[in-house]
Amino acid sequence: MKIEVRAAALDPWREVADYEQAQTALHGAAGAAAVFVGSMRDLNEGDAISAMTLEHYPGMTEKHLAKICTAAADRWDLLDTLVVHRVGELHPADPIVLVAVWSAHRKDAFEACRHIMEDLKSNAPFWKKEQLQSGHRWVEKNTAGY
Amino acid sequence: MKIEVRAAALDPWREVADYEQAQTALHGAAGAAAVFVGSMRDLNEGDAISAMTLEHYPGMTEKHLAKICTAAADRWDLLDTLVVHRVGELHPADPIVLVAVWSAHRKDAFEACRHIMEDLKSNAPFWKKEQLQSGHRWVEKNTAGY
Amino acid sequence: MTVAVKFFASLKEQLGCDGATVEIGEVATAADVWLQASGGKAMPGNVLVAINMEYSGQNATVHDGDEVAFFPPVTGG
Amino acid sequence: MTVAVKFFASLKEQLGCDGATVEIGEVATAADVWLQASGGKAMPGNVLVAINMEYSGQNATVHDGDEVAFFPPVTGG
Repeated sequence: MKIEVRAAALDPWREVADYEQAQTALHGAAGAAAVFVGSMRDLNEGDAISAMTLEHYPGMTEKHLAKICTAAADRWDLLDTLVVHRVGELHPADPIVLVAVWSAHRKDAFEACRHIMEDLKSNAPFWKKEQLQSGHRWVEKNTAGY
Repeated sequence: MKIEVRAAALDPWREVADYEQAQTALHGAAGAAAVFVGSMRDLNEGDAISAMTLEHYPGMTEKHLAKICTAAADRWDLLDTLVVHRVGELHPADPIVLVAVWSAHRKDAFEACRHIMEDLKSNAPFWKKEQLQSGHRWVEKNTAGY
Repeated sequence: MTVAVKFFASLKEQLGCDGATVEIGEVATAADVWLQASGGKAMPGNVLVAINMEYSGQNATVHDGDEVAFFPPVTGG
Repeated sequence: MTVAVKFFASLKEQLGCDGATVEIGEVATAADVWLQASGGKAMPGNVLVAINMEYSGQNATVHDGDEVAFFPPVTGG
């Protein structure tokens, strides 16, 4: 299991490929990998967004993400989990979050990946501030995931 | 939308990265990418599997996969879909199938990705023959996905 | 009329044949095509049928020039 | 006793402060800490509270040396 909050740019597919390659216990055991990547859109609530700043609560964020992944591993039959989340300044199309889950079977991988993502959006202490032409605004709530 | 049945090796994360990079309409519009990769396990129903041969029905397979993806695009709000499936001889840990779905929002991406994968497993004309120490056997049914 | 028949996977192995061109009377169903192409064998209960690459029932009518495929339950993904 | 207070995101901007060290009586809740750290402002209804990086209620008891954080609804992912 790996959890990372990162200020540097994220190349999510490279990240998944490198992690999977390094975790040799997955090879031949993981029949299923379910991956979610959330990226920055250039539009939100009808307004053009030129940039975004992601703030977090250092320490609590990592602790909470680890708790989410551990809870998922208790509930589903998982082989490994990787979560990487950006903080700092982002621009449209930049990847924000990566959640990857490996399991022997697809049901567990799909369900755990979605659950981790929803739990992260609902509870992990991150905050988005959007840069609009007219100034900035804090995002007040996330869109529904189910 | 891209559908491919491929006899050559599949590097799924590279495939997703290259496709996403090339589809410039996704950049800034796709807030969500949901990806599933199914890989060959070295164990099935308690037996060690050393290799597998994937047969398909050329023509019908591609046609049916396109139909599945089009049906998903009618049901969910999707920006793009990529499906690549291996045929031929595979070995443990080799990726078999890649399903990637892009959408503005995560709900559509998650649900469509899982649905496409289930429809593919239930209906797309592929057949697996496993190589065991004691000879070979055809896989008779898939494990449940829900 | 003439139809092209295809067999796949375990069915192909059991019949020792991956396909055939079959001459059959003008009014025929997929099941009739099976009987003629398989040399009168009973069709296993789990066999799937596709006509011109679309899933069909065994009792679907076949037309001249059709491609009729028979195969076991699919196991891709 | 002494507690460390942290404010995040829009709350930090509204209060013009990212945190403080607060001296408070021996029996205190997170809500008491808020009142003292915010200079007596009413706590907005949607504010979340964490004590030592675990979510807590406003009425949870605070102990000497605790870190008490206040922040708006989270919007990551």
